[in-house]
Amino acid sequence: MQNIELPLVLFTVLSQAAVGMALLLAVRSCGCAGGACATTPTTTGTGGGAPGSRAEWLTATIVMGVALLASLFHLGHPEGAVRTLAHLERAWLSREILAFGAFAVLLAVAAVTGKAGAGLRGAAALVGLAALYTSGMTYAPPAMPALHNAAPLGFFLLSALLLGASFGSWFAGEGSQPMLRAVLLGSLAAALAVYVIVPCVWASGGTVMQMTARAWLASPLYWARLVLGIVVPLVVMIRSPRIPRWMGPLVLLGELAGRAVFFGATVHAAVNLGIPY
Amino acid sequence: MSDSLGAPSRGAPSRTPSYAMTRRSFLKGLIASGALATLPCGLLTPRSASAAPFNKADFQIFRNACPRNCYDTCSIVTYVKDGVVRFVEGAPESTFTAGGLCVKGYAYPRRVYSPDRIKYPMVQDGRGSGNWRRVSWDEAMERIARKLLEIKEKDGNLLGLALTKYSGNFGITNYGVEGMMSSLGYTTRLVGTPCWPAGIDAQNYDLGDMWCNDPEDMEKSRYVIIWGANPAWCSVHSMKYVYAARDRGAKIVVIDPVLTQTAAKGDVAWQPETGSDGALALGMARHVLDLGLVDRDFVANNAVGFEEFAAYLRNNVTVDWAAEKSGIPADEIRRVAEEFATAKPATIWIGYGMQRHVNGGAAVRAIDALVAMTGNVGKVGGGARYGHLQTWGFNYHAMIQKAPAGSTGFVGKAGPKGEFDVTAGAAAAAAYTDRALNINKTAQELLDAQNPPVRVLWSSCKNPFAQDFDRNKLEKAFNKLEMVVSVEQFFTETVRHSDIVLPVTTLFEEWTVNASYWHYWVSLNEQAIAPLHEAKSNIEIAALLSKHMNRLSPGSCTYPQDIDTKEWMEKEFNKGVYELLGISHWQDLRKGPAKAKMPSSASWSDRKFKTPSGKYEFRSDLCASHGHKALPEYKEGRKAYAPYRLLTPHSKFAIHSQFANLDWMEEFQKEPFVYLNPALAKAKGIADLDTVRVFNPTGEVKLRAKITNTVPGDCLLVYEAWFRKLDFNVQNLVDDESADMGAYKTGAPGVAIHDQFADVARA
Amino acid sequence: MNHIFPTPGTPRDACLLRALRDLFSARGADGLRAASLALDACRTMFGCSRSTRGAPPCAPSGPLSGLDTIDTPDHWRTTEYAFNRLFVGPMAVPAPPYASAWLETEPRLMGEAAMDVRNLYHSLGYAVPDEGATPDDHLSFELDAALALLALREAANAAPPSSAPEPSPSTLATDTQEAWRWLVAEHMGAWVPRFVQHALAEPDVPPAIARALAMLLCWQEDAAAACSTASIEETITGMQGRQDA
Amino acid sequence: MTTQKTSRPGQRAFLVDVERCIGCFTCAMACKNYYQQETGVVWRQLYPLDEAIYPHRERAFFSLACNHCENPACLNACPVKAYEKREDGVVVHHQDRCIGCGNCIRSCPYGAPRYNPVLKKAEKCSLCHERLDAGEQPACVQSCPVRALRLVDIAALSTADAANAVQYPAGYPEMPQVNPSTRFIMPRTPRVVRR
Repeated sequence: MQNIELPLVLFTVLSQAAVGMALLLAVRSCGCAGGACATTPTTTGTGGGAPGSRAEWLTATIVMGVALLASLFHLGHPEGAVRTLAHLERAWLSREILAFGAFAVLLAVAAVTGKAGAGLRGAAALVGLAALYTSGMTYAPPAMPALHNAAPLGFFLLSALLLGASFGSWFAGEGSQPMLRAVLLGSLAAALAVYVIVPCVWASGGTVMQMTARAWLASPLYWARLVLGIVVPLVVMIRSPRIPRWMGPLVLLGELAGRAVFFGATVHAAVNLGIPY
Repeated sequence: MSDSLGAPSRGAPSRTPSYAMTRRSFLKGLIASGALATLPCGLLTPRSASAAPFNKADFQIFRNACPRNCYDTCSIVTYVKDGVVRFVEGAPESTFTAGGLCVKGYAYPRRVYSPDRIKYPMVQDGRGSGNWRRVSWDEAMERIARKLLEIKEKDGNLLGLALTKYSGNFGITNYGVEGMMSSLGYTTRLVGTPCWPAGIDAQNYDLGDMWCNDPEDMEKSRYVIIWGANPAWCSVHSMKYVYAARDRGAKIVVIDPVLTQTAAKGDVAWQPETGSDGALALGMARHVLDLGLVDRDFVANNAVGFEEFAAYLRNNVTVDWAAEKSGIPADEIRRVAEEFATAKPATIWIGYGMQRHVNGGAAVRAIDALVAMTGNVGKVGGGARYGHLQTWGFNYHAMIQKAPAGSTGFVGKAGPKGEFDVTAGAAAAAAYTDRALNINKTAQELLDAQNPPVRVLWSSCKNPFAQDFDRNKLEKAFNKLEMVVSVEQFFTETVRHSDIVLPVTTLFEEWTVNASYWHYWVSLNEQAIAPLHEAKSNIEIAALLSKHMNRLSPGSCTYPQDIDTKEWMEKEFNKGVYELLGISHWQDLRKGPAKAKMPSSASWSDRKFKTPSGKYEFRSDLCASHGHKALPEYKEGRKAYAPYRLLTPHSKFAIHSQFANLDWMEEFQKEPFVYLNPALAKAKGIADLDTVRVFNPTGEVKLRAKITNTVPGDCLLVYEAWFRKLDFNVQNLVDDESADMGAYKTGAPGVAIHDQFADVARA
Repeated sequence: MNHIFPTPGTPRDACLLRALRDLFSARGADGLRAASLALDACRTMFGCSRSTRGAPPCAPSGPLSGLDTIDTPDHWRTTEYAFNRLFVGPMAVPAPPYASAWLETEPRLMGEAAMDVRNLYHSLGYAVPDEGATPDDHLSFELDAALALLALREAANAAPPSSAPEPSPSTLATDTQEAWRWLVAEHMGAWVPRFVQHALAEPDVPPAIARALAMLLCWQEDAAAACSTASIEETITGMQGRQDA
Repeated sequence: MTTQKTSRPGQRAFLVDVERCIGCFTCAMACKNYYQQETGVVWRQLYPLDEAIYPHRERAFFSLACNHCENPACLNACPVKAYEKREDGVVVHHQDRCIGCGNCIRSCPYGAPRYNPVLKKAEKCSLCHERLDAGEQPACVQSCPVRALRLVDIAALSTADAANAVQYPAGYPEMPQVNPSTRFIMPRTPRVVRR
């Protein structure tokens, strides 16, 4: 199994967490019609007002910042990082950097101003989604038949929802908790299906896909991801009426493990040159 | 290396006048030199893919030649910048080298500049102790000289000094090592060759000399049998002629117990019982005889003893017998025999591998006979191709030195000291001679030599621990020696067992000239760079030794004491060489290698053979007088002494113990393997890449196994090599059993390298 | 012990450089002994505190520790054997004292690194003895060049502006400073630390050699730190990259 | 610096004649010899064909470097435009622009770009474009002792080559979206007569 690309693991997972938070924040705010949220102090106790306390925006900003920082460690020459915007016309990586850059700025603005209007919330959510899409494309290289499809986008979207919901619940008012719980439950169920089915699909694909399937199933990280990050949370959530505070870290752990498999165990087409493809 | 920058700065800079030295000139220097310009990233300049357009004018270009023991002896073009070899190419002027080298030749830059290279003369306090001291050349030579004078004093002669040298460097001037010995007096020589002697004798009995067609005319063959050779690995430049022949409709038959890379490229690949080649050739001969496809004109007018041979075939050989001996079905033998006899011209390339047997010489004679009786000897595109020394007619000025007045030595008959010994005739006449020990039994001979025993061993162009047989016995033999001097480039096992090591130049660091024993090109080898560190060429070492010998005991060494490798290279040329090559002066070779102007690309085209009868000798009385059969009769092989046959041929990544130790080569060949047939692996419960022990009474090696159907079920295949980081040596497994022939032309019989047996088990 | 914060150019550096140069080019036991004693003398004279604040002192422990108490021929002969095993041969050595062996993309001699220092030597009006045969980037030659630049800097700084011939001493000063910075910080900084680490990582390195290696590293680090400026910070990080590789 | 555009027609490509190839590794070493590549960085490598493709182990090889694809994954993936596709189809990697993000390495299905751990950048075969521009053959092509590795213009293949050459032999990933330019001639097997 090749190197797990830790910087990329951190960058993708954390950036998706930030996107998830922004996304669900926007969704919540739609669910706040009639000032339902106003009457319910947010758990962080920073007064009422529209969903998305300064604390929440700040957290998202910091998470996104850490993600971007982590991505630098992936470069042989970090000093050249700014030049990654040079190839927007073709390279999804350039577009990804641009999109997440913009997303980070929006988060920062919201965090600084403290209260983000519907416009800003919507913008953040949309740009975040766009950024998520660029990630989905960037990490679907032709060299990896198992991933050269919509799978990465699907994985990333699920990660965003899982992380967004579980961390969002730290800040969301009571009014939004049921909705977040529903989102989390739903995406956990979806994730369970996806992470079980996808390897099976690969196993019935070409040589390299089959090798990938074997590599994933053979990796303890995959099972950690499945059990810690999906099964346990699912069981818990089915019982519990609201998202426990420790759910965030748990899901995050699962996501990190899962992403490590994603980067570390996926087989590159070039490893079996000369062998039936 | 001096302890400070060269003049003018010695000692403390603050005191150096040079700093009062014209600041202007310094500034010119400091600013102009470009050093400052390169400062910001003098080191970090990336080797960008968008390099400046390639321009030959940016380089000094030199002519070199690969001096290794290889058919191809490539003509090299060396690109030098700032006095550093930047890269090498094959010379386009040689139609044989044709602009390309091989995987080994392209690794040469790593060899010259390897940090592992031996840099200085060094002395080991306690052989094998690893306690080495750096000494000056003078100190090293004085030690050796004193030791030589001491043993000369003690024994009354220098027979206590033995030379072991073979094919580590075939540059002609390197025969100066033999010359150094002669110039000291009569010494002990490890004579013979582990490589190809049985076949040399066989061809000398049959034809009067070993003389093959120009390999480049193989493309004119209508039928090519490659018998016990693997050119796809060991003579890559010859393959284009094999392909050319096939492109023109010839059939390619490869006969080898292993399905080699060459076999994989043939039309037909025979995998006979190892060592059954003689039976196979005789079976084919019998079928040719039965079909009446014998070239009557040739056997009647240009050969002697054919009728006796024919009678032998009728009475003692059948195709079915050959089939039973070789495992090749009778109708296969008949088919190929008929095709071979009817295709004109047809040729057989007789490999060196197939004669490394106790019956190897006999087998080569049988194959010669098959080629001869079908009228393919002396034909363009025909011939029994083995090798030749037609282009080796140099002066051997470096080699031919006379013993100091009053030297005494060995009294008794003197044979040749190897296939390249041009002094053989002269030596026979002299009152005293050198003492000859069989190089193929080095260990035993060193142990047995008496009055005097061998006290000092000089090893050059050779790595005995990697190449001599029965390594464990060799270690015992070395323990008996009083002094071991090895002349080397890398820290081999032999150096570890030496008292003194002397760093020797690479091909880029000396002048010499190189010829091939296969093709007909001769290449100049220019000195392209200064010798690194303190390396000296073999003849410079000889001169320095002579200086010290004569200083300590005037007249004790006749070797010139002041030598310029270029002048000595020039001294090797003569009118004959110039005429053969069609050049007027050696300088012409700077324009590129030259090819010998032969009357025909075919050897023996005039049918004038060098045998006693002047004809091709199916019956050789000379051969009989040497204790062999007069006719090319079948000779039984060696009896197995372990369950599986062990083959230890050449790898494509190395020549003997050279090249596999280079870091670049490790990219492509990290470790040795033993290759096993799936059936054998199954029987032994060995899985692919398992680590196994290969062992026999001689010793054992540990390595990983690769399972492949290219190796027969009763064989273990391990390629020989020396790896810098691994304790691996096939000579742990190979004993010193002699081949049948070789003594006649090379002074000692060959060695049955492929008549070895061993067992294997999971480690 | 006397706490001094020597800046490059002080007698301390010259003393160290000379001793280290002679030690790493020693041909045998006697050379090693002489150079090693000279090195100890420098340490006694100038102490071994670091000019880089906060950096731990070089000496294994205490200012005078590790001075050779034993001074027998045998002791130095053993040191010589070990020295050869580490730096000379004939076997493949763990720590070849050539820049190219560390800076070349692959271990080899006579690489670009050698050409770079050759340029510097030439610009100084010097060359290694029989250039082309002896790799220019042997540690001792580089230390020798450092010595030269050291002296040159003093000369430059000393030179009174008035008596300045063309070009002005300021140019000389900056050129020399730049050359010094390149050599000690950029070039040697790129390989000396790794060279020292590898050598010290070997089993039973004799005390004399261990001390010399430590002193070498300290000198190089201090000298580099002393002339480090924002401009070269990144170069150094670039170098760090190489060192990790 | 950038390479001067050349106005050669068609796509320059390697033709790998596996039938002639003797797996001698000369081409791979010639590449290291010319570019002095560091340990672990190999622009051209030989890949033995699996016994399912050729029945004898390590007796037939693909000699592969960069395939100079029509639609290069490396070029498309590179965020800093370190890759350039010349008019003659050669895909050049400008290492001075590379920041070592590794995206090309992840993207190329044929493993052509390699990570240089010393320079912390990617690098790959650029078909010796600087030699081509000087009228020389690529180092590997010039080195091949059996002319098993040739430089061809796939727009103008000889009829023989056109007849025998395949783009996606077994053992070579089929990637129409990048459309590799390398062409292969597959090996025959001898009639083996065993005991």
